[in-house]
This record gives sequence, C-alpha cells and structure tokens, in this order.
Amino acid sequence: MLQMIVSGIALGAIYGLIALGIVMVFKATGILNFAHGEAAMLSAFMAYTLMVSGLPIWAVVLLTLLFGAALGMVIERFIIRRFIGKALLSSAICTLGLFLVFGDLAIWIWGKDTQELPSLFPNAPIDIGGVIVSGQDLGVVLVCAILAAVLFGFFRFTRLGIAMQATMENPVAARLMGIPIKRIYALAWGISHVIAAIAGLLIAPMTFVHFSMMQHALHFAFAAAVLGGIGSMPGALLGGVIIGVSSNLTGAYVSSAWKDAVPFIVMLAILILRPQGLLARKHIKKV
Amino acid sequence: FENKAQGISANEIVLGSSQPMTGTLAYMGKAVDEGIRTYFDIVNQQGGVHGRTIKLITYDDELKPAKSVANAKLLVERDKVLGMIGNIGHATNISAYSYSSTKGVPTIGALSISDLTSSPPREMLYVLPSPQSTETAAYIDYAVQELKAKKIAMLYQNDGWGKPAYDIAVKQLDSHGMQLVEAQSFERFATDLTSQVFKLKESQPDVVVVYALGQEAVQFFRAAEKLGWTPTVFGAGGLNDPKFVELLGNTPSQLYVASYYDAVEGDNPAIQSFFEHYKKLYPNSAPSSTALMGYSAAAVAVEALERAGPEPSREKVIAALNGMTEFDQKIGPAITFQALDAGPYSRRGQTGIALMQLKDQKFTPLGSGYIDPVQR
Amino acid sequence: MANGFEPTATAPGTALLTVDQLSAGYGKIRALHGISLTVQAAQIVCVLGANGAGKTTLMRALSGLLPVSEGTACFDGQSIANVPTETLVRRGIVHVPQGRMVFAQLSVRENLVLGGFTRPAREVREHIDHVLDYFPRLKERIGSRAGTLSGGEQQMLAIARGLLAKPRLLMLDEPSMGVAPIMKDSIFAALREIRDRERLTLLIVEQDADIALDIADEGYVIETGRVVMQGLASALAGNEDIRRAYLGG
Amino acid sequence: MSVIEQHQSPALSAAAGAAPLLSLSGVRMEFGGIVAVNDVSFDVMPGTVHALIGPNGAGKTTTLNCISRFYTPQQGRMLLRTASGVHDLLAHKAHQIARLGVARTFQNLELFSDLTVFDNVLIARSQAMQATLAEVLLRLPRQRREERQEHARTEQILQTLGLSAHAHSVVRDLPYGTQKLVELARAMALEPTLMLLDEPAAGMNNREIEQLGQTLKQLQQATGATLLLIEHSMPLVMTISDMITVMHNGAFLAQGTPREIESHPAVIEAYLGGGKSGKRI
Amino acid sequence: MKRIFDSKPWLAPLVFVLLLVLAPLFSGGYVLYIVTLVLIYTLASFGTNILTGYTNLISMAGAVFFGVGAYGSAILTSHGMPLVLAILIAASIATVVGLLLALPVLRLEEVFLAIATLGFVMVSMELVKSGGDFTGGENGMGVNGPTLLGFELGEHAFHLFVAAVLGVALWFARNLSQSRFGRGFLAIKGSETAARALGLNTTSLKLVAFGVCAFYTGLSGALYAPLVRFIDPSLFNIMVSISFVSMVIVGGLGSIMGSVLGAIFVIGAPQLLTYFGFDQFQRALYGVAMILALMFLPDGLASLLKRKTVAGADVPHKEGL
Ligand SMILES: Nc1ncnc2c1ncn2[C@@H]1O[C@H](COP(=O)(O)OP(=O)(O)OP(=O)(O)O)[C@@H](O)[C@H]1O
Ligand SMILES: Nc1ncnc2c1ncn2[C@@H]1O[C@H](COP(=O)(O)OP(=O)(O)OP(=O)(O)O)[C@@H](O)[C@H]1O
Ligand SMILES: CC(C)C[C@H](N)C(=O)O
Ligand SMILES: [Mg+2]
Ligand SMILES: [Mg+2]
Repeated sequence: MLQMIVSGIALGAIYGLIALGIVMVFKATGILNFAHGEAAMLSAFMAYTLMVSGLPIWAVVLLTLLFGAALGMVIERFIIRRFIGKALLSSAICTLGLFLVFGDLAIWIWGKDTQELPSLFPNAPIDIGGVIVSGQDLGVVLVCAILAAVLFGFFRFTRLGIAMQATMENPVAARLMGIPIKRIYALAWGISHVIAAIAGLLIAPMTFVHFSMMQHALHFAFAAAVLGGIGSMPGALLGGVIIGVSSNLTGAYVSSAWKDAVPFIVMLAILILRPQGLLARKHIKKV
Repeated sequence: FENKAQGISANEIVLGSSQPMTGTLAYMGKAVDEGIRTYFDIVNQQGGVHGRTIKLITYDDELKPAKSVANAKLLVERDKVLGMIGNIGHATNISAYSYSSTKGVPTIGALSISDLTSSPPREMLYVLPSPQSTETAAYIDYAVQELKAKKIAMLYQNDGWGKPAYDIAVKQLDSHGMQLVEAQSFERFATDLTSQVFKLKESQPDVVVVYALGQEAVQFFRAAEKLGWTPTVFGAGGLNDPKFVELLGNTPSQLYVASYYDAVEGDNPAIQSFFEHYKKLYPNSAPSSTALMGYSAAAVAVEALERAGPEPSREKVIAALNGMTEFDQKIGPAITFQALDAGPYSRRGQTGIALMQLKDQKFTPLGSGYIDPVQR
Repeated sequence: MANGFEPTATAPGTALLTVDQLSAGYGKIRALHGISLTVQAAQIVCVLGANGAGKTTLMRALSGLLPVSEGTACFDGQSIANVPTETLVRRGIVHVPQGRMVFAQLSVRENLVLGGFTRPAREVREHIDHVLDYFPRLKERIGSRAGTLSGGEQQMLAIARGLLAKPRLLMLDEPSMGVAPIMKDSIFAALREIRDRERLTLLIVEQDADIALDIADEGYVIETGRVVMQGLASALAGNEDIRRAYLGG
Repeated sequence: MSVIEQHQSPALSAAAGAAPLLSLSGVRMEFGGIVAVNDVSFDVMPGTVHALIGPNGAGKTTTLNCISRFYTPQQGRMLLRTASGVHDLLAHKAHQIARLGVARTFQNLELFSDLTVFDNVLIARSQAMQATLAEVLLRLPRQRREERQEHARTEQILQTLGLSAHAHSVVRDLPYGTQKLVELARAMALEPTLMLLDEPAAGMNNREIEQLGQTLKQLQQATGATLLLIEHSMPLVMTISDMITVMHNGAFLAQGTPREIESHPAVIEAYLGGGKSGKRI
Repeated sequence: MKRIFDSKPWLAPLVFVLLLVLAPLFSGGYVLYIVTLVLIYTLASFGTNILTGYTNLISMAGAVFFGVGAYGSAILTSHGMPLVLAILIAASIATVVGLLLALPVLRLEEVFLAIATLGFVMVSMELVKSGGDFTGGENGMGVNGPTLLGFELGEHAFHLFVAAVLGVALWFARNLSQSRFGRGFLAIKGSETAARALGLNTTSLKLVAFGVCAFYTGLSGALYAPLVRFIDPSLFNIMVSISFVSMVIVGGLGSIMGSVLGAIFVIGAPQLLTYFGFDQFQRALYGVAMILALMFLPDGLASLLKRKTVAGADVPHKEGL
C-alpha cells in the first residue's frame, strides 16, 4: 500500500511536471497547448542527440533548456501571436496542428526508433523502511515541487507574473497599462517550453525517447492541470499526485485494466464537487 | 502480355500495401515496408519474376480501419494493384478485406498474429505469421513441462494484441490444471509500470509471461530491477528484436521469446544475405524480426507470382496461393495454405514458432526447433 | 519626490497634444472624419457629444488601440499616430477606457500595481498609498478581487489605476459613469487638484456636460465624428443655444 | 410624517389601500465577511416608479441580484404579489423569476454582444413561444406562426425605443449608450410587471437621459409595469420617481418622495453631497 | 447587413451539398468512399457544432456518442435488426447516454468541461473492452454491410442513403437554429447570466444541446459501422473527439456550412494528401494546413463562403476592444 502510494506520487510528479508547463502558458496567454508534450518530446530527442555527440551532461542539460526556450519563442512569434485575445478553441486546435507537425518532425529527423537517455539522477533503488524508491523518482518529485513553488511565487509576487495574468484576462486593458503583451507572450511561451524541456529530460529515462513518448502522459497531465484548477501551480502538482496515486492504487487493488480510467473518475467526482478545481480561486463574474 | 486493370504490365507488376506509417505502431509499418522492398529489390535485381519487376505502393493507415479501407480502394481502383501485401493488424486487415474481396483482390500475406484474422478463414485473406494461440500456448507448455513452473503470472498490454494472449494463457494453463497466480495489464505507452510489477512480484511467480513490446517491456525489467526482483520471463514474439536488446542492456533476468523465424543475428544464410541488402538500402534501420515479416510476405508473393506463370492474373495468383503447401521461405517454417474448410488455420501460412533465449545480449534458439502446439 | 510626482518638462501654454485632421474607424467603417484639437500642457479639455458621436473612438485612436487612417497626432512634438499603446504609456499618455476594464480576477492592489507597470516598483508602492487617499472606499477593499467591487468602485479603481502610471496626459473616457453624485464631485475636484499640483494634463470625455465644463478649461463638441463646436469651457457652458443644440438639459 | 417613519411601509401601503407588489424584509447578503446588504426591508407599490439610490458600494446592485435570484440572501424574505398570488422569491430560480414577470437590466451590460440587436430582443421573446422540440424540428404550423408573430413583435418593440435603425447591427459595434437602450428593449420584450433597472442612464448625456425618462414614464403608463430603478443620475431619479429608497453601507438609510429625499440631511451627507451632481436640473 | 436566422443564403450551400452528393456517383470507388465518409462525419460535425459552436460547451465526449452509435448499430444489425431501425435506435441510445453524461457536468465550464468529458471517453473505452462477446472486447467486431428492406446496399446506394439522412439532418439543424432553441443556445454562449434573466432555463437548454449533439454524433457512428465494416474500442479514442471539435473550429463555429467544410477538411484533406502522393508526411502537412487555416481564417473555412456564416455565432467569445 505505502509502496503504491509512494510510487504513485513519483508517477504523479511526472504528470505534474507536464501539467506545470500547460498551466504556465494557460495562465499567461489563455491558450491550451496540446503540443506541450510533443515539445517535451522534441527536447528529449535534442538531448539525446547532444548526448551521443559526446557533450558532458551539464552542457547537454543547458543546451536542451536553451533549445526549449528557443522553440517556445519561435512558436509564439510565428503562430501563437496571431491568436492573442482570440477564442480558446481556435488556438487550442491550432496547437493540435502543431502536435501533428512535431510528431512527424521527430520522425523525419530522428526516425521511428526508440532511443535511450540516461537518468540525471542515480538510478539505484533506495530502501526507506520497506518502501523502495529510485533516485530518479526522488529527483522528479523534487524538481517538480521546486518548479511549482518557484512558479507560484512568480505569479503571486512578481509584477511580471501579475502582468502575465492580466494579459490573459484582458489583453487590451493590459496594453493600456503599458504592458508589452507580445513580449509577455514570448516570455510565457519561452518559459513554458523550458519547463517542457525539463520534463523531457526527466521523463525520457523512464519512457525512453521516441516520437510518441508523451502521448500517454499528456491526457493525465491535462487531467492534473484541470484538477488543480488550471491556474494554480501547486494545484498542478497536487492534481498530478492525485491522478498518479489513484492510478497506482487502482492498478494494485482493483484491476490494472482500469488504471487509466479510474483517475478520470476521481477527477470527475472532484470537479463535480469543486467545479473550479482544487487549488484555484473561482472565476469571478459579478453582474 | 499485359493486364493493366490488374496491375500487370509488360515489365512490371504492382502490389499495394497499407501500413501504419504514422501513429503508435509506425515503427512496425516501417520495418515491414522496408522488409518487403528489400526482398523485391533482390528479386528485381535478379531479373524479376517472369521478366517483370515488382513495384510496391504503400499507404499509411495509422492502423485505423477506416483508413485501411480507403487505402485498399485507392490501391485497387487508382493504382490498380494485382493484390495487397503485408498489411499489418487485425482490424485494418478485416475492414480492408471487406472491400478488396468484393473486387476479387487477394491479400497476399496479411501480417497479424491475432487468431481472429484467420478464424474464420477468409477466402482471399492469406495470413502469414504464426498465431498467438501457438505462441502463448507454447510458453505455457514450456514453462510447465520443461521449467517445471508451479506459479505463473502474466503482464499484458490491454488491447486486441495482449488480451487474447491472456485468454489463451488462461486456457492453456487450465489444460494443465493450473491458474495464473497474478495477471496485470497496462496501456500502450504507459509511463510507469511500477504498480503492476509490484503486484507481480508479490505473487512470487516462477515464470512471468509478458506481453509488452519495446519500451514497455524494458520498463518492466527496469521496474523489476528497482524492486530487486529477477524474474524468469516469457516475452511476446515481437521482442525478438536487436533494438529491444540494445535498449534493455544487461539484465540479470531470464528471458525467453518466441520467434516466427530463425534468429535475426543467427547463422541462417538467407537472413544474413537479406539483412546485408537491407542495410545497403536502409542504412539507418536496424535489422529486426519485424522486417523479416516483410521478407516472409514478399517471399510468398514472389512464389505465388512464379507459380502463376508468365501471364498472371488475380485468379491465377489466388489459385497458386491455394495450392501452396510446404513452401520453404528459407527463414523459418514452411508456408502452407489448406482448403478453406480445413479448419481455423486453413488461411494461416505458418503455425510454428521457435523458442529463443536471451544470452549475452543475443537471442539464441533453444535448440528445440519449431514448436507447434496447434498441430494442424 | 515623496508623492511620486515630478514636474514635467513642458512649460505651460505650449501645446502638449496636437491633433490635426485625424480620421480613424473600425475596418471599413469610418467613425472619425478629420478631427482637430489641441491640448495645452496642464490644461483640462473636455470632449462632449451625443452617444455614438465618436468620443470613445477618438480616445482609442489617440492611445494606439485603433489605427489612424489619416491626419496627424503629435504629443510633445512627436507623432503618436499608429504607435503601439505600450510605447505611448511609456511616453506618458494613459487612457482610462470606457467600461472600466479592471482585471476582475486580480486584487485591487494588483490592479493598482499594474497601473504603475512602466515605473520603478518601489516608487509605485508609495504612490499607491497616496492615490488611495482620494478613494477611501478602495482602501477598504484593497485585498479584494476587483471583480467583486461594485460598479462605481470599479470606476474608481480604473481612475486610480490610470493615475498610478503617473501620466503626463491622462485621457478619461466617461470617468463619472456609475459614480454616486457625492463621489463624482470629489473625483473631479481631485482631478483638478492633481492638475494644479502636478501639472497633469487631462483630456476628458464626459456625458455630464455641466460638471465637465465646470472643471474644464476648454471644450470640444463632436458629432458623427466631426468637431462641431469648440471654445472656452465657460463660454460653451454659458451659451444657451449650444446647450440646447448639443448638450441637452 | 418623517421620512424615517415612512420606513414602516406596510403601514403606508395599507393606508394607501393597495398591497405592495414587491416586499423585502430583513434581507441580508454577505460575501465571506463583507456584508453587502444588511437587514434591508422595503416595499415597492404596484404601478410606481421606485428608485433605489445610495453611495457606491451601498448594496443596491446586490439587492437587485437577490430579488432576481442571482444571489441567495442568507436571511430575509422577498415576496412578489402577482395576479396568480403571492410568490416567495426564495423558492424560485433565476429563470423562473423572469417567468413571474420580473425583468431586469444589468449595470455592466449583459448583452449577447455577438448577436444583432434584433436577435437580442427576439431571444427575450422565447417565453412567448410554446412550440415543442418536435414542432420546431419539423417546422409545424405552430412553430411557423409563432416565429412570424414574434418577429413582428420584436420589430414593434425596437420601434418603440427608436432602435429600428440598428436592428441588424451587431451589438458589440454599437456605442455604449445605444447598448444600454438595447438592454432596456430586451427587458421590455419580456412584458414584465416589474422591471428592475440597474443604472439605465449611465453613459447617456442630459438630453438622452431626459428622453429615457420620458420613455420609461410612457412605458409604465402603457403597460402598467412597476419600475424599480437604481440610478445615480439625480435629474432622472428626481423627476420620474414616485418613491425613493436610500441605502448606505448595505443598510436602509431613508425612504420618501423625491422632495423629501432631496432635502434629507443624512442622504445629503452620505450621497448627494453639496455639489452640482446631487442636484436635479 | 448581417442578419441571423435568414433563410435565403441556403441556396448556395444546397447547391454545394448536392454537388458533394452527386458528383462522386459518377466516379465511384475511392472518391465515393471518402465522400461518403465525409458525409457521415458531417453529421458528427453538425452535432458538435450545436454543442460547441452555438452553445459554447466544449465537450470531448464526441467519441463516446460516436462509439455508442457505431456499436449500437453493429450489434443490433448483427442480431438481424433492419439497418434503418438499428441506426435510429443506436442514435437514440447515444442520445440517452449523452443526457446522462451531461447531467453531472453541466455546472462545469470551458476547459473543465472539456477535460471532464474526456474522462468519459477513457471510461467508456474500458467498458467496451470488457464487454466480452457482446462488443467483441479488445478484438472489436466485424459489421454487416448495409442492407435496406432485405436488399444489400451497394456503395452507391449506401452513399445516397447517407446523403438522404444527412439531408434530413441538415433540415432539422436549420430548423433548430431558427427557433427558440437555437437562439437559446446562442444566448447561453453570449451570456448565461442574461439568458437566465430572460427566463431561459439554461440547464434544460444545455441538456437539449447535449442531447442533439449526442443524437447527431451517434447517428454518425451508426452509419460509420456498416460503411467500414469493422469497429473496435479504438473508436473510443480521444483523438476521435478532438477531430470532431477540430472540424467545427476549422470549419467555422456556429456555421452549419462550416460543419460540412470542417468535415471535408479534417477527414478529406489527409486522404487527399494521400491521393496526391503526399503520404510521406501527411500528418505534418495536414497539421500545417490546419495551422494556416486557423491563422488566416480565424472564423473558419466558412468565412470563405462569407454570407453563409450564421452571424454572431462565429465571433470569438472573448472581450475585444
Ligand atoms: N467595434 C466597433 N466596430 C464597428 N463600429 C464601431 C465599433 N465601436 C464603435 N463603432 C461605431 O463608431 C461610432 C462611434 O462610436 P463611439 O463608441 O466612439 O461613440 P461614443 O461617442 O463614445 O458614444 P457613447 O457616448 O455611447 O460612448 C458609432 O457609430 C459606433 O457604432
Ligand atoms: N460577489 C461579491 N463578493 C464580494 N463582495 C461583493 C460581491 N458583490 C458585491 N460585493 C461588495 O458588496 C458591496 C455592495 O456592492 P453593490 O454592487 O451592491 O453596490 P452598489 O450599491 O450597486 O454600488 P454602485 O452604485 O457602485 O453600483 C460592495 O462593496 C461590493 O464590493
Ligand atoms: C503484427 C503483430 C505483432 C501485431 C498486430 N497488431 C496484430 O494484430 O497481431
Ligand atoms: Mg463612448
Ligand atoms: Mg451597482
């Protein structure tokens, strides 16, 4: 039981890690990015290429994060910018187009084979009172928690973070405040793709690097983001953990066939009770 | 002689294929496609069949039935292929066949190990690789009889490939008066198998049957390692693949897999020369048992065309296939198609599998030859 | 300076904003047909006109929200036509829009902080306390989310937020909308006071002609996108014919 | 009689020999510690224009939201007397309130801004349509008849308010003042017995306000509807109201006729002030 | 002059649809199959449009309705029920499923609704997989070819049959959009608050929207099964739901013509790419086309046929200037 919960948390942190990037970009630009997982996948491939070229680990990590930032900004500059202030759905479907493009792009560049990326953390299992965790698991949980805390602080306490939320709520009013919304958009996409790159680096050792490595996790990441309130960073992590743990417990005690479905039932039940998600404030509409 | 409506021109014969070239099974579609093309290239270089070279047109179906029907129509109506070859998958084959059969177009070598693809037998649907009922039953028999396993557990992919394997395993164990001590499933591309592996380990099995491919299979072994467990594993046939071994690296666990053909890295001369050519054509692709499926389909097609004579037609090809008994494809069991009413395996080209064991990062045959519990 | 204001460079009596034959509109629809107006530094100019006259459109064009199709607009000697809004804010032109546009999901304080987005954060923090003195009601609700404020409270917030940018030219689109009479008087009094003290220049669109002309130095009346009347505020207010023809009441 | 004593309005209405159309007693609405409406009671007599005024944040809109059941007050009773009897508003949902004959407008404009003026008003006529889903799908006679009738009725309403010229403009593109008028038209289209108007004159100039006042008066005379009006425009409030209730800090402050309220010291202090804006013109 | 429920601009789309129906009859085969498939998906596109384009409810449950329709007609016809009846019953079952699923989630908005409904897809996929012989489990099931009054329908006949169903459905959709229901949907999209203040029972209107969507999508699935002749749990795939929503967005929100164009784009374009030999990077090309379409035609393909858009339903929801 305890083992299941602990490894559920590790699994949840993976979902949370992807969810953080999704929430980040949603909170700042109001866009639901279906291609986020694919961006993480591209970053993982990038890291793989850098790795086999023999660069030291730290350089690989650094370059991959840079790659993520560049990727996000390029997407923003050439595509997303046109969707500022537009309806939620058209931009979301547009990112779906990106999803398809990235998938084929990866195949085109790196082929259809599965590759391996070594873990950034010692992979040796650690036995803590009968509960076994790997260094990899611990690392993911730690990084995810730190990222969530940093992003939380950013949005809550920095003027830039507040400006991002204002931009999402009303781009016109934001401009009237002198907020350069295009730069805000670029920045938000850049940061969110750095998070995607981090996710790619951390998840790849578990799922391996291949063109559809993120597709399974993406559903759960979205569920985690929404469960947390798609506006709250700790919420994304908490959502991920709930999804991960409920999935693991279902697998262990109900039926492994329902491992993927039950977390969604849990999410549904929570949303029915709390339609705005766990940690987000209710959207205000006063008449 | 020409019959353009059936894809036969003076010096060329056109065949068509519908494969998952994108989506989750894209790597299989690609390997099969390349396998077929390699074999044809070899044949074409030697002058083709009755003076005609063979051309292959492949379309992507993403393993979706609706698309495979569309592809079948496109191949038959626009590209005017003589027949279809090497289509992967059960659903895709059945739906495409529901159309192609109405046009009298044979599927020369459907690549599906699902028993349902050949049972009930369909007149023009010639399925090649050994069925799951052979493979899984062979595992159970070997584990019980040779390894004297008392407790057998299973992990399977929760879909039309893994679940039937589970059903067969249950049935076969039942015939030994046994039951699975634990059964766990997972979804394709699952991120994490820890909970499944944990449950499996807890049941303390002597043998675990694992129906997982590629990265999930590796994940299984990694998770087992993490939990300090070194199980004896029977892995799905698809694992017989150097790429998988490369990913897996060294493992303390015992791994047996079924192979429909001789070992990819073994000393079968046909396989060796095939992959020599393959590497020339596709330097970026690793040799794999999946590519051998393409070989098998292509070999059967070439043989059928040979037998159909210099003035071939769909009817003649069908007749040739119907009469194909004990055709030696040179890489594995001989191919036989029986009369349509001969039973559930009448349209199943081969039914035997070889058991192999992972040793020193290589799959080597156990030496027991091809096992065939189906015994048609 | 303790209150966050610094004297502006422009001397009184020089034109801070000069608009000449400006046209703008929405897509193919033209809403402004060659508007000309001048605002002197530290002056209060009000723009009056019936509903649909183009007052809001004028403000949007001047703040860069709408493209200018013809004519020129100069602020402090530099053209401001078709310059991005965010640049204009940095140059000191701030537009408090009609309909408030407060950030409903953010707190009152966060709204105010964003009002001073282009300024050093520390300066803004001090300035907030100062501006809140004019709006005691907002002070009470400083931590509430702006969306929960009453209509009039939101209007106050919008004005306060505008002031926090420390503009040289503040453009207010119907600042008194939804504001209670007593508050309305005090807002206008405050605006005049700030003008006097900080030499703030104000361009105000207002429906309540009486109060607007009362605080303004000069007034413009526009109708269907054209200036039909202009002059000293006192003159406009005193002229019965004008009142009857354009201002009602 | 002092203004404060008039607060005992049931007595007043009894004296006048008529029952109140709307009667609020002890209504309290709190939002997580902020008391927006605090024990407010007043009656609205049928056929009157009843104004509700008070400083910003006094709780006027919140009171209106309670009546139209967008909010559920924590305490108090709200009764509506119609031809079919006395209804406890707390037992109704927002959309049912409209069906009791209570229409409202919104302070911050709640228009269907992507639709045309015509459609905004036509939507308000939905209640007058009875055709079932089946009749609609098959375009049976009743559906066709109703559509014809209500299109005509909509045109008529637009004409009454002088909106015909804008009928086919998309609301979003209209100037603010016109949008306010569209909201009024939409509320009128419900043919209500009680109209709750939240600052209908905001964004209008003096002349337009004057016109609005006339329109409202005419409307009331023509339909016999009762108006509960929230406004900050004293020229409007003081000229068309029969009765004025004043709120302050969520609580009842005073009630009386325009003349009484105008000179009520507490109202002057809290709301009207000494300046120009508080004067009727 | 935009005018919503105007019945005149129906002529051009009608001609267009007729062309779509009749043209492939002369070629048959592949083209016919693709067009039939597009017509079938158009039904789902209609349904999604009513829910998402008109009512602004973003549902990802489309795959559930589609799958229920497909399995319903497959199972019923396999037990000997006549096709027409089986299709109607299957679509009705889908409707009931739609209403039941809608009930608990009506309170949710936008992304929350989308992801919650996505959960339904995950759950129903599992249910179908564990359906045993009834659904064929993971293996899926073969489906009987279409028959009418005991006669087998050839591909041409079935195409006409689908076209006829679509014609009726189109007429219904138009009637619905020009009624208090259609306007009620738009009202909810515009402002749920105002809709309630005007006496519209938004809960029941949303249910109607869900029901209609489920019926149309179920109908679509019910016709899909006999055409493709094979169904399996992969129908309950999130990508199926997403493709329905894509059709509506790419085609044009709230535009009935947009639904048709969207279905052509989403279902037809990839096939077209294959047809013209671009099967190599078909998904990428299609993705690029999708991105470009959305970037340059933000109101959907329907804005190419300008006047046919239902005004208002196609304008983005967010606060503009
Ligand atoms: N977004 C828009 N699209 C098209 N036309 C518009 C738009 N906004 C305003 N208009 C038109 O421009 C003209 C001027 O409108 P504007 O909003 O500037 O008037 P206004 O003087 O501010 O009125 P009000 O006093 O009501 O605020 C009007 O005819 C209006 O219909
Ligand atoms: N949903 C809410 N959450 C928190 N506070 C609220 C909410 N709604 C209203 N309030 C508070 O209750 C008080 C009364 O608000 P209300 O909108 O009723 O005022 P009002 O009298 O209509 O003012 P105005 O004349 O400015 O429109 C205000 O201080 C407001 O901030
Ligand atoms: C070719 C096989 C290994 C897999 C394939 N999906 C099947 O149906 O059997
Ligand atoms: Mg205006
Ligand atoms: Mg109010």
